[in-house]
Amino acid sequence: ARADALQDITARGTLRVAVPQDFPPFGSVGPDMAPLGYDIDVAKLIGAKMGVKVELVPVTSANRIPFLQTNKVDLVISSLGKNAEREKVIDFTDAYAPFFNGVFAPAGVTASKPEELAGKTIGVTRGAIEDLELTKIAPADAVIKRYEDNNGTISAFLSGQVEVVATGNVVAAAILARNPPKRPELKFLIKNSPCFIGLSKEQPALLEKLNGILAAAKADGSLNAIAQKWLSADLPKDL
Amino acid sequence: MTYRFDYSWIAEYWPVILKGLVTTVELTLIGTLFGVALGIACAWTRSLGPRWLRPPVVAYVELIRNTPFLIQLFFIFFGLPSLGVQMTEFQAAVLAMVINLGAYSGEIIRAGIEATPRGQFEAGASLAMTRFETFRHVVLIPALQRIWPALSSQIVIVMLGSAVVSQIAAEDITFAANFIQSRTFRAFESYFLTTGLYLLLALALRQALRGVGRMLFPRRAAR
Amino acid sequence: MMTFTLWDILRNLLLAARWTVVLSLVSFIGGGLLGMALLYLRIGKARAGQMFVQGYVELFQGTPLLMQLFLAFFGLGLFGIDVPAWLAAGLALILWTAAFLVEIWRGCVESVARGQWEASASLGMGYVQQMRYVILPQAVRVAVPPTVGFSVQVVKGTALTSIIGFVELSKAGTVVTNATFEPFNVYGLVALIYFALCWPLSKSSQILERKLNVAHRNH
Amino acid sequence: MSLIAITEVKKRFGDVEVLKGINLDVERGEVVAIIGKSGSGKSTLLRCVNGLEMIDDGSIMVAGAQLINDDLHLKALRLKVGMIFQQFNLFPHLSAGCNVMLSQMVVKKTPAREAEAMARRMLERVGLGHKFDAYPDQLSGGQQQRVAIARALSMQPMALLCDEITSALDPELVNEVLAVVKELAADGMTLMMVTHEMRFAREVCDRVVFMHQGRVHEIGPPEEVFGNPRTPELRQFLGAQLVV
Amino acid sequence: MSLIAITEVKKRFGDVEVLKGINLDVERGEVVAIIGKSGSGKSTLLRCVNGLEMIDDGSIMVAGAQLINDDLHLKALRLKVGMIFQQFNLFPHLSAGCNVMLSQMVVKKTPAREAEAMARRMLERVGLGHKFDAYPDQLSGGQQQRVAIARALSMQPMALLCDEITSALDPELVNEVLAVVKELAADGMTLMMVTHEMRFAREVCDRVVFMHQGRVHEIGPPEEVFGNPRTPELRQFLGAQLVV
Ligand SMILES: Nc1ncnc2c1ncn2[C@@H]1O[C@H](COP(=O)(O)OP(=O)(O)OP(=O)(O)O)[C@@H](O)[C@H]1O
Ligand SMILES: Nc1ncnc2c1ncn2[C@@H]1O[C@H](COP(=O)(O)OP(=O)(O)OP(=O)(O)O)[C@@H](O)[C@H]1O
Ligand SMILES: [Mg+2]
Ligand SMILES: [Mg+2]
Repeated sequence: ARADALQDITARGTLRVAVPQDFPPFGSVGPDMAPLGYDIDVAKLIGAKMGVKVELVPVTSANRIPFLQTNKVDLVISSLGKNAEREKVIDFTDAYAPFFNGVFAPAGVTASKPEELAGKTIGVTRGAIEDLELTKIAPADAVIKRYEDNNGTISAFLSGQVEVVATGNVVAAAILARNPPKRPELKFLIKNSPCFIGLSKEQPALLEKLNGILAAAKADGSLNAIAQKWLSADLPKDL
Repeated sequence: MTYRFDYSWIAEYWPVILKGLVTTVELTLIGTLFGVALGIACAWTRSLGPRWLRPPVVAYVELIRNTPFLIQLFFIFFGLPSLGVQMTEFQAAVLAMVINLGAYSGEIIRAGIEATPRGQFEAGASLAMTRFETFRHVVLIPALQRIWPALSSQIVIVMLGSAVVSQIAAEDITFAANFIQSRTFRAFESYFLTTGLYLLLALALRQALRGVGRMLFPRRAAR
Repeated sequence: MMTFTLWDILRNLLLAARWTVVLSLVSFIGGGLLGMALLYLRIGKARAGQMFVQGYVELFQGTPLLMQLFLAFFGLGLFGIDVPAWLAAGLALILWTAAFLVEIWRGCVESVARGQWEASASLGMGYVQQMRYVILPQAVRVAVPPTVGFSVQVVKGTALTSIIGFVELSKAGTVVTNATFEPFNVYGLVALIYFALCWPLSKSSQILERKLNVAHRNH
Repeated sequence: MSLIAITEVKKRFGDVEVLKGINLDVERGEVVAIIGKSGSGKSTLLRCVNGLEMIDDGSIMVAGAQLINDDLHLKALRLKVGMIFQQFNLFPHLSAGCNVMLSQMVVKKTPAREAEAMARRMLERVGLGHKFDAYPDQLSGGQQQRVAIARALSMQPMALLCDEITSALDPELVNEVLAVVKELAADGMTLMMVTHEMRFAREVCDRVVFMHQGRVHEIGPPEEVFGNPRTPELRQFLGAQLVV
Repeated sequence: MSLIAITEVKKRFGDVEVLKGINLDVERGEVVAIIGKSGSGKSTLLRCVNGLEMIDDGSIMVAGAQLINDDLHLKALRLKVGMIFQQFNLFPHLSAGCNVMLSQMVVKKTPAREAEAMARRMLERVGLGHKFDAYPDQLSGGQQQRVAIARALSMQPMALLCDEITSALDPELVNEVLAVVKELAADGMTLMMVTHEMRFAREVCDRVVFMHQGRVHEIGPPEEVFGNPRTPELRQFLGAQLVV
């Protein structure tokens, strides 16, 4: 195991955080190409509470965990869901955002349950929770196309290369908000998989510190403000 | 170094790798076949074909040679659908490779054609062959022979360049590497293994092309 | 919430293209320097040096640049070396560029007539002096057009760094595509910017080749 | 009617007029030698007759048909008139046999079997029956030139144009090629040949044409042209030749 | 003591023994012509003396020092013996003057000013004083070869090796080069020259060496070798030469 990560961060004075830039509303870019979104605001919140500068590192779903493994970042705040495989290689804090994975498709497509995906082409982002879950539940003759990042997945859906996508409800909502040529509608939910902050294994000090910050932010409503800003909804009580 | 190499995942994931290998080989074979054919057509147009056809061919060649393969691929897969042209990722990948190799091999083959002695054209003509017949039966094979080494290198370069087709979810070797990496989090091992595969593939391809050369051109190159 | 005008798209792409240019320059200059060092070994007398460079070239020309980028990016991290995307990108591109340049340049050195070696030897020059005063000045002349021509490959090679997350022109293209849903326009513009960067290089390589060849015929 | 009728033919390259009005009729079965200094337009004349160069003025008729510059007419012309070059111009990637078969199959659509039979016959005729499978780079210059002759003959032309066909050969190989040409002449083939072999021209040809500065300067039977040259130009030209 | 002493020198390329035991002594100030058929090993012999090829057996002594294959000894040797090649091998990127200056400055560390003075003197000596700034591609073959001679002379060698230095020249340029060599000989320079110019060899040389199949087959003063060849090989060789 590495030396104490929390000390490193404090000594360095900067917190390196992996954030998405292809995953609205958690992370995307504005016309000035600066990252913005839920995850970015959470990263800034944590930085502020720790009293260090935040260095945002744009990552994709596929490479965010290798970023952490190879110590290119201190934290992954990148709408990361928790599952058994991931828990083997990294540690998670408490949840910081709600997230539902769903299967989406334009109005004309019937896919109200996994069985109805048979024969359909579904786009997902490689390595995302929905990839892992969908792979388990999809029927054998459903074709899953796995794209490198959400940009690819969204482009593939919008350009008609796939007829169905599996992604987060909020992502679909963000696409809808931009009034695209193809409108993704929710067909069914795959999993309720709230987002967690990922960090290197065996860093109890850092883990404790982060959980403390999150608990405080939940208590004082600052996390709820972020949720209101990006998801237009309150945080669920059970988060 | 604290990292321990772990290759235990191979037992579970080797079919993914095998499938990727097959896809890469298929892409390369089809891409090479049609790419070289397109290259021959371009070379013919530029050095012997009708004059009005030359500017569009020059434009095509220059455009392809001066933009990255990745962008060509994105343009075909994500861009063309907005014009109503829809294709699978495999088709898009093949098309991108054909277009790419077509431009490069066209330039290489043209050099071979232009090095053909004038006497060969005249001999063909004096035997009552048309310009095209002369090209097809007299000029082409020796021209290909002249530039075969350069063409072979270009084909290997295109094969290696095909690694980026995983970006549009074509399931080639690189896709396999990325896929395994996203499941096992064994980034280094999977990239290391697939890089080795590419190296072997490149060596094998070069040997194969040398063999094809020997088959197509049994005679040593004539001046 | 955010709307992109065509100008926004172009502006962002152009801003990102700066990184493409910087990365190209770094790769080309770094690759050139490394290539020279390798060339020194390759055409030197030590057998081990020659074999090393041959192996190096085989390795870097025989594997995809993309894989080299992945390995530089994720691989070095495992050895405890912290490699940011720009460093991994630069490093992989430099190694890759050097592998091609050293082969191009070796061909140029070997294209210098044998008689030049013999004449300079018979005047009492040592190996280093022959290289320095007789062979290299002639090889450089031959080397300029293909080297400039190869710089186009370097510029295009930088596009692959987008895949390890380096935000240059290609990456900006995908990001902007997702913010605008206009892939046709965005990738069209991206292609045009690359073309504007590369075409002058290709063209000048062709012109140089013609010029230097004509001059050469007088010898 | 003459087989080849050349009337007032003019040809210029850029500013230079290379043929300045050539008149020459070649009868069926006639053997005509064309001699003259380098640059006098000999090759250009032959190339015009074969349609490799387009004439600027005048007319060329072969077997009654006018030479017109379009693909169809050119093809018809070249089926009537074969040409053999100084540099052999064999196809390096094909064996001797295939060199002879190719144009038959491509142009005349002759079936492979027949084309092969013809190729064997023609190679036999030039004394190379045993070299059917040899490639050009395995043959001596003289053998290559004989294959070229067989190749031209396999198209069954009415006339053959030969442009210095022995000039690229080592001295000891010249005779084997000339012997073949001599036999062709004896068999009644119409021949127009540019040559520097004065002895051969004297022996084999029916008429000799002396070209000078783009014109037919003197013309007549060999005894006359060689024995009794009328113009000082011809005398000077013949004087410069070593063997007459 | 001889300036150049060649004893039992053998040299093989792969399986082929090209020099089969050469013995030859050249005295100070002597001019030796080497003649013989193509492939008889003449060039190889000269190249061995200059250390461009390593000998397999025997010894070569120049001015009393043994030829040993290491950089230091080779350099010392080449300072004593200059060589001039058939293909001139001027450095195309340097002017005539710089061609002559380069090795002085690089090898002997002569200051530029002195090297330049020497270069002007040497170019003057070969009749090219006015071509100091001309580049090789602006010079005729004969002029290039004379620059090559000046370049070799500028290193002040004790002997010059010349390998068919006029063979690549047009006939009208041969004499201007030979005239320079003749003058060198008259000035007392030691010369070993492979040549096909029999008349020149006869006129200028002290001794003629006839090489045949890797051996010194005959050797003697020119009158003897040319006038009274003792072996049939030499007689045949001389017979094949047009001008003796
Ligand atoms: N394609 C061409 N373009 C320009 N000038 C040409 C061309 N072909 C021939 N000429 C010129 O036309 C003149 C006649 O050439 P031609 O080859 O007919 O002479 P020739 O009598 O065959 O000479 P030779 O005995 O050297 O073959 C020459 O001055 C030549 O330079
Ligand atoms: N580097 C080499 N490798 C192999 N064989 C060689 C080499 N150099 C020369 N030879 C062979 O050695 C033999 C003698 O060559 P050399 O050049 O000394 O002959 P030469 O007498 O100078 O002939 P020429 O008059 O043609 O110059 C030839 O058969 C030649 O093919
Ligand atoms: Mg001619
Ligand atoms: Mg020699």
